[in-house]
Amino acid sequence: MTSYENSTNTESKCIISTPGQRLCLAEDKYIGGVGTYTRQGYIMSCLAGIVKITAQPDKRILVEVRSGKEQTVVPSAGDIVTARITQVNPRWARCAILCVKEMVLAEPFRGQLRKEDVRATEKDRVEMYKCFRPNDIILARVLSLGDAHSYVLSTAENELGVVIAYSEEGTPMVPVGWQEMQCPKTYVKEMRKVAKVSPEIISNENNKEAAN
Amino acid sequence: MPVDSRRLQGPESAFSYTLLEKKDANAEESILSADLQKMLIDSNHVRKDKRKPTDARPLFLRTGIISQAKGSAYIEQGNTKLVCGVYGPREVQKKSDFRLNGQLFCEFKFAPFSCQKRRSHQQDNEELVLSGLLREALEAAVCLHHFPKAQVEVNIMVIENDGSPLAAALTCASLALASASIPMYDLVIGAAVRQLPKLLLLDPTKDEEWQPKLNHDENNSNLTVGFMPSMQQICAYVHEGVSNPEELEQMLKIVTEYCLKVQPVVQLCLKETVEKMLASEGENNDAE
Amino acid sequence: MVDIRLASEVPLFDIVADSTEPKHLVTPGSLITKETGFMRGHGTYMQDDCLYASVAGVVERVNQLISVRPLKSRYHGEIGDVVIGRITEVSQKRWKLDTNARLDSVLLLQSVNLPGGELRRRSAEDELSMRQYLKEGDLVSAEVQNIFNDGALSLHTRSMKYGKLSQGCLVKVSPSLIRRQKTHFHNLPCGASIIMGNNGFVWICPTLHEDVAGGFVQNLETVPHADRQAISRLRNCVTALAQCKMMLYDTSIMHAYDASINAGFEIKDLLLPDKITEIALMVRKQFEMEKE
Amino acid sequence: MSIAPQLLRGPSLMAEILLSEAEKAFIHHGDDLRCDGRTRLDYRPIILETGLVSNASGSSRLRLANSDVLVGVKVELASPLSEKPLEGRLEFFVDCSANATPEFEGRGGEDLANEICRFLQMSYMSGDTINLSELSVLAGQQCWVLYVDILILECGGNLYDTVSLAVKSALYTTQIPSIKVATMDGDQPELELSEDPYDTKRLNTQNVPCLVTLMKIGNHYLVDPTPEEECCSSSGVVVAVSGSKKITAVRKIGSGSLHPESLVSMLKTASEVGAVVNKILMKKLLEEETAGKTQKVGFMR
Repeated sequence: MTSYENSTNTESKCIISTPGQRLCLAEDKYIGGVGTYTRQGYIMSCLAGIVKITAQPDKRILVEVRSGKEQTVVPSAGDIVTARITQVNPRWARCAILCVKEMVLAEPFRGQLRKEDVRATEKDRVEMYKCFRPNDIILARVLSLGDAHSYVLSTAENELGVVIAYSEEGTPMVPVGWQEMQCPKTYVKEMRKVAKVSPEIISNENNKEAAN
Repeated sequence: MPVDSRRLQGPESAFSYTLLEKKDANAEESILSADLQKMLIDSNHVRKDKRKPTDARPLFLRTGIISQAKGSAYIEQGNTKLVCGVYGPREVQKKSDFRLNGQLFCEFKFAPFSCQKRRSHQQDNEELVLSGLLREALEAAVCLHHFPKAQVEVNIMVIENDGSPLAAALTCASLALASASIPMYDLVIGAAVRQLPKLLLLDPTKDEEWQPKLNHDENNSNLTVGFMPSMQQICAYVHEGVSNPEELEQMLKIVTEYCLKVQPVVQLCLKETVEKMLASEGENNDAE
Repeated sequence: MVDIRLASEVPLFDIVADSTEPKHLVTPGSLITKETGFMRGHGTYMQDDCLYASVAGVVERVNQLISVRPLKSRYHGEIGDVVIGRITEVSQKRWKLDTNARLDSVLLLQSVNLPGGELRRRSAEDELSMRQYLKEGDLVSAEVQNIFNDGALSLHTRSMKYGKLSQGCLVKVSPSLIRRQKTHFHNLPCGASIIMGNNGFVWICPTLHEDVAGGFVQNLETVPHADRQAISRLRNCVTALAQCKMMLYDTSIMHAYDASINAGFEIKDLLLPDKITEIALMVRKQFEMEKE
Repeated sequence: MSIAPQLLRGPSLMAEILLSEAEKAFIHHGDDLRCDGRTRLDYRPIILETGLVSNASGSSRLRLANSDVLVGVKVELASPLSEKPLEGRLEFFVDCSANATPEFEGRGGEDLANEICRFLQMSYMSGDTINLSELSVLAGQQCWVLYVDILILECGGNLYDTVSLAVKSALYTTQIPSIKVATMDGDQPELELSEDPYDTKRLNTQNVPCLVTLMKIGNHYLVDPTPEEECCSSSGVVVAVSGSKKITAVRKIGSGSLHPESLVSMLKTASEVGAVVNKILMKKLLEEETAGKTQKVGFMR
């Protein structure tokens, strides 16, 4: 790291950059990460935040800018998102995307889950009503940006699908297999495309629920 | 013009009493520029508010003025005061507005009491045009591809207008966007300059701003520029009045020089914002 | 630099067009025939056993089928036509294209040759990466494969000569001005290629080489100045002929091109109304001479 | 991350059209030879006719390639604005009718119309362009208001320039009736219209500005952009240039940005081009006037 412009508080360990500020030369040694862009051979900051420098395993140096606030996020292809089902019909389910990765969105984005993207195997035998009900909370992966209406989502992975669902009676159900969930009060079983959730994700989800 | 029935409308024939003020109205309409210059500046080249021609008014910036918004900023440039709030990125609702790139939505509004003449609650023509100028300027600075299919809203409310509102709005909006951590290629600094036949006045007040008047014998104009200091690019440029290209070049130079002086001020304000945020985060962590 | 002329100085373009009146012109509602035994074609309707026209145009008869060809219409596709279309939408398993037809035309994912040869299996990934092959705004040359019940055209590009178009210049003319020919792809001697889409979209580009066409790659290198000149001149010749309602095909375009060079016109001169009529007249004269 | 900001933006100026990357590249690489053979500073041919609308005090129709604009000026008496008792005024109204392009349907063209309108107003405001005190009839009480209605018949790019040329032509032909102020009994002044319908005066339009749009494409800029060229460009300037080569208003358009140096050079070029356009337009208007009553071509073609 050679040049900092106007970086007055070098003594206080962290360096704060502002948009348009030159961070360093865009050489082989440095990689521009989140919050940066490259222009005229320099890595520049595009956020107001703290400059974070981390050495990569391959000995290159990753330069990032992290703003104190939550990052500006919108869903992008490949992201895992948390969504609430809003509408189900035989061909697709509509949902409202609530979180992208770990970050809670201030406002939901619309998503669509097509029948053929519900699971990876036996795609033809999927019945939407036996997979999702309105108000279910699902984990899904963003396949593409889709069209003007919505993002295209997929649950065709073991770890993806319904994580929180309420029985008809209104209690949160417990998964009893990858296609069924059961109400702990009435013992009624309902069909769902259940996500195989590893323990740490569950705790995460609970936190999120609490936050909401 | 649709009338909002929920608001109290004044009678149509009402007009500002200031028009009745006894002034040399007739004289002012057709004064020569030499006289005009004398009105605005005394023999020692000092302006009415004790500034030199190339001095700007004191600048005051603050972020986080609106707690609900993603980012916000307040600017005070002399008596020109305005607030900017940034929301989003949120989903674009109308299908017809769909674009793969991110979009900006800007609203520029004068408070009804912000000018000498009362402003209407509805956006008037001038405000619409100012909104458009603001959007076009900020679009050049914001990394729109970071939020495809979504839009960021930028709202400007002018609380008090004492000249150069667009220039102040540009600086304020870029500060608000940066404090909302919306990725930007560069900050935008706004600045205005008034051209008198033989003199340039930086950062004009309302009285110093160019007004369309009759029979000026020489060139007279007003220029507002939005400048991205690190990229050395102009993202807004509005000129009204009569000038030669050479004069415009001179005006542009003065304005960009001023913008370069403002840049560190805005940067400092942003740094303080980030520091404050870090401090409060630290406290939260300690509490836990 | 600037050419302003008064409306009274501008010649009428239609003085050039063939002045022989077409034989059987009808307007909507005019009686075509009272005789029975004819089949009702496009642009006609039957009432009280009489056949009436429903559009303004020329009556055409093929055996027992009577139809009216409208004077001005959008592209009315036929199977096997060569068309040029612009992608307007990427949706599931298909692209939608603007081909100047009444409805958006469709290019199915299965009707294109994806890189990797004929035998390549189409996977779900292909469906998601459709935008990588063709995205909104891209131009393709294609052939009409099928016409759906609602009249929308289904296209295919399963031949090396069809596919994504690279650098060049698109001119839109009325489809009726394009003469049907054996081939609609021409490498012209002036150093440029032209694709005359039956739908009235004419594509002018640097000379196409057989081996490169048909892919999804766009060549973004700078086109040499000489090629550019040829393309610009051709473009202006095509618009000039189209403005004078002259039929467009390789010979007429080359005649116009040669005439404009022989007359010593600069390329931009061909935008001027008087030069346009002059060129059109010269082309007509050329044809008349060839006839004799 | 390293994409230049300019390449990421579409146009925001007017009716959007789609172009492929290759077509854009083709336009970008044009080396002072544009797709239609023009050099960077060439206009497309312009066709002009004035005096087509008999009920208007002045009118003109101007066609620049596919952009077609009809302007009618109506002269009316009104009381002057309280801020400016000694002046008449010009009121512009642009109508982007749905006939021009389907995208203007409903409120679609409103923003564009507003922008053009406001910019015209801006460029006509300074005292250098038109002498508004000529329009005063009776100080503080009566003045002429020129309603300039601009109808966009067809939209084929470069609307600013087309509209401004048409407006200037219409104002050139505008006839303002002679009016006399007869004082009755010393207190109530009365207006008396001249009985001779040919007793009219005309405005001095020598200095009325023409708008010159310069769009930046790559490292160069060009005048009179086609819709395709507008689509390739992210920024440009509209410059109002008066007959005396002075600049009376400037606005940056588009969502891109410009380097100060190129901006200055654009302003200089615009003022040169504007002066030439102004001169040729005035020459043609004079020519049409002196030719006297020729057959009007009108809309039948």
